[in-house]
Amino acid sequence: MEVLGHYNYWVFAFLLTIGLYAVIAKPNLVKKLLGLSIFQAAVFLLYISMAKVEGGTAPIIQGGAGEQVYSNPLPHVLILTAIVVGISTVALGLAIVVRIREEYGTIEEDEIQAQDRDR
Amino acid sequence: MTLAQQLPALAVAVPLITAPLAAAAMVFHRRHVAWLVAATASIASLAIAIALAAGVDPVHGVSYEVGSWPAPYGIELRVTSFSALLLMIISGASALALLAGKASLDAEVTMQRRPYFYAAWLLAVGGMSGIVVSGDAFNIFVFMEVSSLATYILIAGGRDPRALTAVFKYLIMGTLGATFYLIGVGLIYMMTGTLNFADMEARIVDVANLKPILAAVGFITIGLALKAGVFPLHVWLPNAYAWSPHVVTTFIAACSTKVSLYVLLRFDFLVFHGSLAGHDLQFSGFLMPLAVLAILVASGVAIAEGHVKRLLAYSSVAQIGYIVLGASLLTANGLTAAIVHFFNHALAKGGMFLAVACIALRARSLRLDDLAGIGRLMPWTTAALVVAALSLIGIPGTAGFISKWYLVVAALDEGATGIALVAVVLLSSLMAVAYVWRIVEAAYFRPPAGPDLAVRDAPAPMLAVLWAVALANIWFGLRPGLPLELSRAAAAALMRQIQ
Amino acid sequence: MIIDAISLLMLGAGGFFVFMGGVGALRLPDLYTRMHAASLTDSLGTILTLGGIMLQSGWSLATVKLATILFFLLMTAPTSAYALANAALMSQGDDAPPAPEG
Amino acid sequence: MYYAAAAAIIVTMALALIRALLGPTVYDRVLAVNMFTTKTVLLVSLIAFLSGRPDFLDLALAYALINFVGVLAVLEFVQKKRRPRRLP
Amino acid sequence: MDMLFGFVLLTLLVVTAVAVVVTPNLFAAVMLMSIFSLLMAATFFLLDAADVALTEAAIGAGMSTVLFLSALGLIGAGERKRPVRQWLPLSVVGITTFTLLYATIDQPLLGDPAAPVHQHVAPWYLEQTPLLIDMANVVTAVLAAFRGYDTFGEVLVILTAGLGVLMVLAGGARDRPEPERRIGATGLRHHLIPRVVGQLLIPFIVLFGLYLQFHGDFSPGGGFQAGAIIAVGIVLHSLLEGESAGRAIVPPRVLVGLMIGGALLFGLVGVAGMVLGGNFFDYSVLGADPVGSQQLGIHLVEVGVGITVSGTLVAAFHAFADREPA
Repeated sequence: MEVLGHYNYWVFAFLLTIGLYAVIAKPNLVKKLLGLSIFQAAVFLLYISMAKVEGGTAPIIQGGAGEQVYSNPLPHVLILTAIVVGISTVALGLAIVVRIREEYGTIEEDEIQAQDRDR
Repeated sequence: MTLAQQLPALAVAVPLITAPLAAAAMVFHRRHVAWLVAATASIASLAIAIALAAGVDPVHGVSYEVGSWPAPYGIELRVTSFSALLLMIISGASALALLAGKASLDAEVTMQRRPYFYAAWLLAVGGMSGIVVSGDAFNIFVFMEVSSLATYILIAGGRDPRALTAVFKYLIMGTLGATFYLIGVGLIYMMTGTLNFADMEARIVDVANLKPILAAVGFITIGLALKAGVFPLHVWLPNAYAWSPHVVTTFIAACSTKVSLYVLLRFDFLVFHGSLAGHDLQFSGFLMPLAVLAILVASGVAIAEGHVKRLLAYSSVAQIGYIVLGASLLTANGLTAAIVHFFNHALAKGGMFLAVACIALRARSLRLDDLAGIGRLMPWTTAALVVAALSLIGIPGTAGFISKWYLVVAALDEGATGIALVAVVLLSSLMAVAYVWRIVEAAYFRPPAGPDLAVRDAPAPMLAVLWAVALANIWFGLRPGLPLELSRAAAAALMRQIQ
Repeated sequence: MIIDAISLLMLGAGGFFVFMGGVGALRLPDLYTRMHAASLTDSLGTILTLGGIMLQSGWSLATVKLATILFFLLMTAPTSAYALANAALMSQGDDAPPAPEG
Repeated sequence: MYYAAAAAIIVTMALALIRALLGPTVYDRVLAVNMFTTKTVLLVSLIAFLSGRPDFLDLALAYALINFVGVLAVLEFVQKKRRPRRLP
Repeated sequence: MDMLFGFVLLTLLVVTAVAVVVTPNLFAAVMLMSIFSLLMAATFFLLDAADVALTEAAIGAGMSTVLFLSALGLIGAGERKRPVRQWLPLSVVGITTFTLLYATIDQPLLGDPAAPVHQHVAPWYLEQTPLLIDMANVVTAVLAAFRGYDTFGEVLVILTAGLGVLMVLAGGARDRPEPERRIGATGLRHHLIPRVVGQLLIPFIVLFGLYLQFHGDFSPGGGFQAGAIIAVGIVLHSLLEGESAGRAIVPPRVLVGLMIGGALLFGLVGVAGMVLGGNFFDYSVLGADPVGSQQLGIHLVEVGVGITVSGTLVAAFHAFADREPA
């Protein structure tokens, strides 16, 4: 268990990497947005992992339970917030992609750039 | 609570609560009201900002507990001289751009879009104000998202399809930057258990040299540099500035990147610098070379650029370099130069973009070739453009001179490197003369393209605001007064960790 | 005691059917046979698993919620399966398996 | 036995994931997602029961609902792609 | 044992993420993304974050998939394969990963009760919430009261995104007159069984949303989750009966009104605190009893959140679904 105590953080690092790679390297705009979602989800994992307490339970206080341990509520609140930021960004991005597709007829970055140069 | 005590909250609340009202113009079929709401709210914000700037305690700033919860548990607002200065820049740019730009915006933003557009404008103002008054690291992230999303909408609000690709790139890079910032804040929170700046400052000392904190410094710096358009992370900036509606360019060029720079300076100086050993290296080994490169490379690109707005956008990248350069000297004079340049650059570049917006009303396109003889067709507009440009170059007697003067003075304290930096500043000023000259040359020394063009200046309201800004460039060059005082106080506050 | 035994048995059987469904969905040769395996075992596995938990939790709010979940799943799972099969069938007109996406 | 059932469910989730990766048709993937959600519902119910917090069953309920809408959205998407764009 | 499940789920998560990026078909990628969200939600659940798991399921797996699909309906699902410059992305990504792995060296282990995050600030929330606010769900208390100002910002983010989607998709090249636009969007009207079952379920979905909204102080739930679930219910109606029917029950103008109204409600509760002599977002001055006032404030604010979230998500869905493919 000691060895795997950082497993969540390793997964966070890899997910972040995968998402970042898609955002930077993929020319397809929708793929970029999917990568961005993965990228953001990785950060959610970072926060939620640090909130966990061994033997704890969700921070909803049960009456009279005595010495119950609860996980840290603050990162949960922050991530609730961040999830909403994520979908807002994605929704706006999708709307822009739809308009780009209408104007340019493609959603591949290099083809769009080629057209932009001609304008 | 008296009204004066409520001012920090009002600076955020006024634009944010009027924003939904501007959008409500759509629901009630009163689309033309939206501009009025936005302009009124911006002027109110400007009044609040000036009141705050006049009343702020230069040493400790003003603290405000949102929800009356004590500091590390609730969210604290903290207005310092630095934030007051930025509040003035934000609300001032917004108010002037809206007052001047109605004609230009009417031409570029369709009636159907206007309620959304002006709501987004106010959300951008409110979001940026929220960032600069906040004393909580996560709260800054939230308002960064409000202002970024609103800015994307503003940029995409016009008719130019190229704005769509520009804004998509900005959206991707902006979100990456914000998420990097969030990772950094998460790592700091993980090691200190707090999100409040003051608390963080106190607690980070114990864990200062653990690896998550070092990684956090990297992520926060890179993330904010990305959002601030610091070279070489500026690739989203030129197109986003160039293809957005012209008045929007005026507004965002004056304040949006500066807000991210503000957060960067605040984090670096207050949270990291006092506690991390070897943090100097980040400035001398990393940010200063980047700043020098930014100044030289971006000015060079600007000289070769054929489109006025892209030219000015690259000039902005160079000017961001000046700010970073001043900060990276790590002296009170250097910081004063950097901070006063926030204000002076906003005046000069805002004025120039506003003049460009006027020209765009009449000219066929904004390529330099199409601007031939515009100085004779729009004499008043072009003259104001030239005044603002002189300030950008840093001619004595203009606002731009003040910041360059402080920068040179600060650099001369540095010995041999300082001489080299002064040389860079002088060289880049010459380069600024070169790219400004290209505009002047096209405007005054080439014959107008068509014979049938009549002399038609911009509409009177635009011209009035434009000239007010141009004269402000001279006024603040002769009597730097309030901005300089605020900058000095802000620099002293930031330096307190170092001395 | 008997209830415990029954509940454990149901859970075990539920797990088994769920697993079989998974194997079926992976190994069977075409879409319709896979769908067949998945949707049938889905229903049975769900009934058994949730039923097993319900027996364990006795008469409580939890049981009511579990019953609601079961009800929802039993309503929606076959409907989704139907709609899916229908769409797949309509997409090519005859009974050949749908062509891989291009 | 609870853990055996939970393990079986997780293994099945992995199998469904493999099916989703392999395809080969759109419908195979939808089928896999559908299976996957059902398994998530079961898993969450089991864990909620095991950890003695029955109020978390709300979560399972939410998953069940959302899955259904997701599948219908997919169908609508497939239909929209097939439909003639405009009237002749 | 829970730990072990966690490891397996996380491993599946990585596999899914790789698959999302690698697969050339965008539709398949979106399907995989919905699996990714579900896995993420299950992981959050295992990590004791029930509220977050619910939100991720409702928003990530539910609405986000629906939005992606409706956008893909307009842009097509193919991704062209071509060689791209790889050295820059790979080096950026490599440095980032290295930094993050380097950072794990001094990080506290998962679940370590002695970690700094569990020593400062958080214990205060757990101790004081029952006294100051008297609410079982500490997440709701922190979200709506202690950090209510953040949540206000959040509602504005949603509002901004909603307005942005409406503005970006308003006008533009495809703005054709009404009757011509109506042709495509018939929904699933010809599928009898889904239609009947779906119509049967809609009231339950909305009811469940309301339960989450008003039961959020005792169990996982609150405005964000409730708003998303109710939005899912309304979207289901549009899917079944077609766009025009969907727009008939909640017209676009009403949706914009809801978006604005929710945000205004939230903001005005904050301003009420100022007017009544407290600070911005000070709920304690709303009534005579401070604890009761806090609860009143939280409920009002959560209702505002729910209204804005559901209005925005439905409006965004309509904005996409109502368009013709280019």
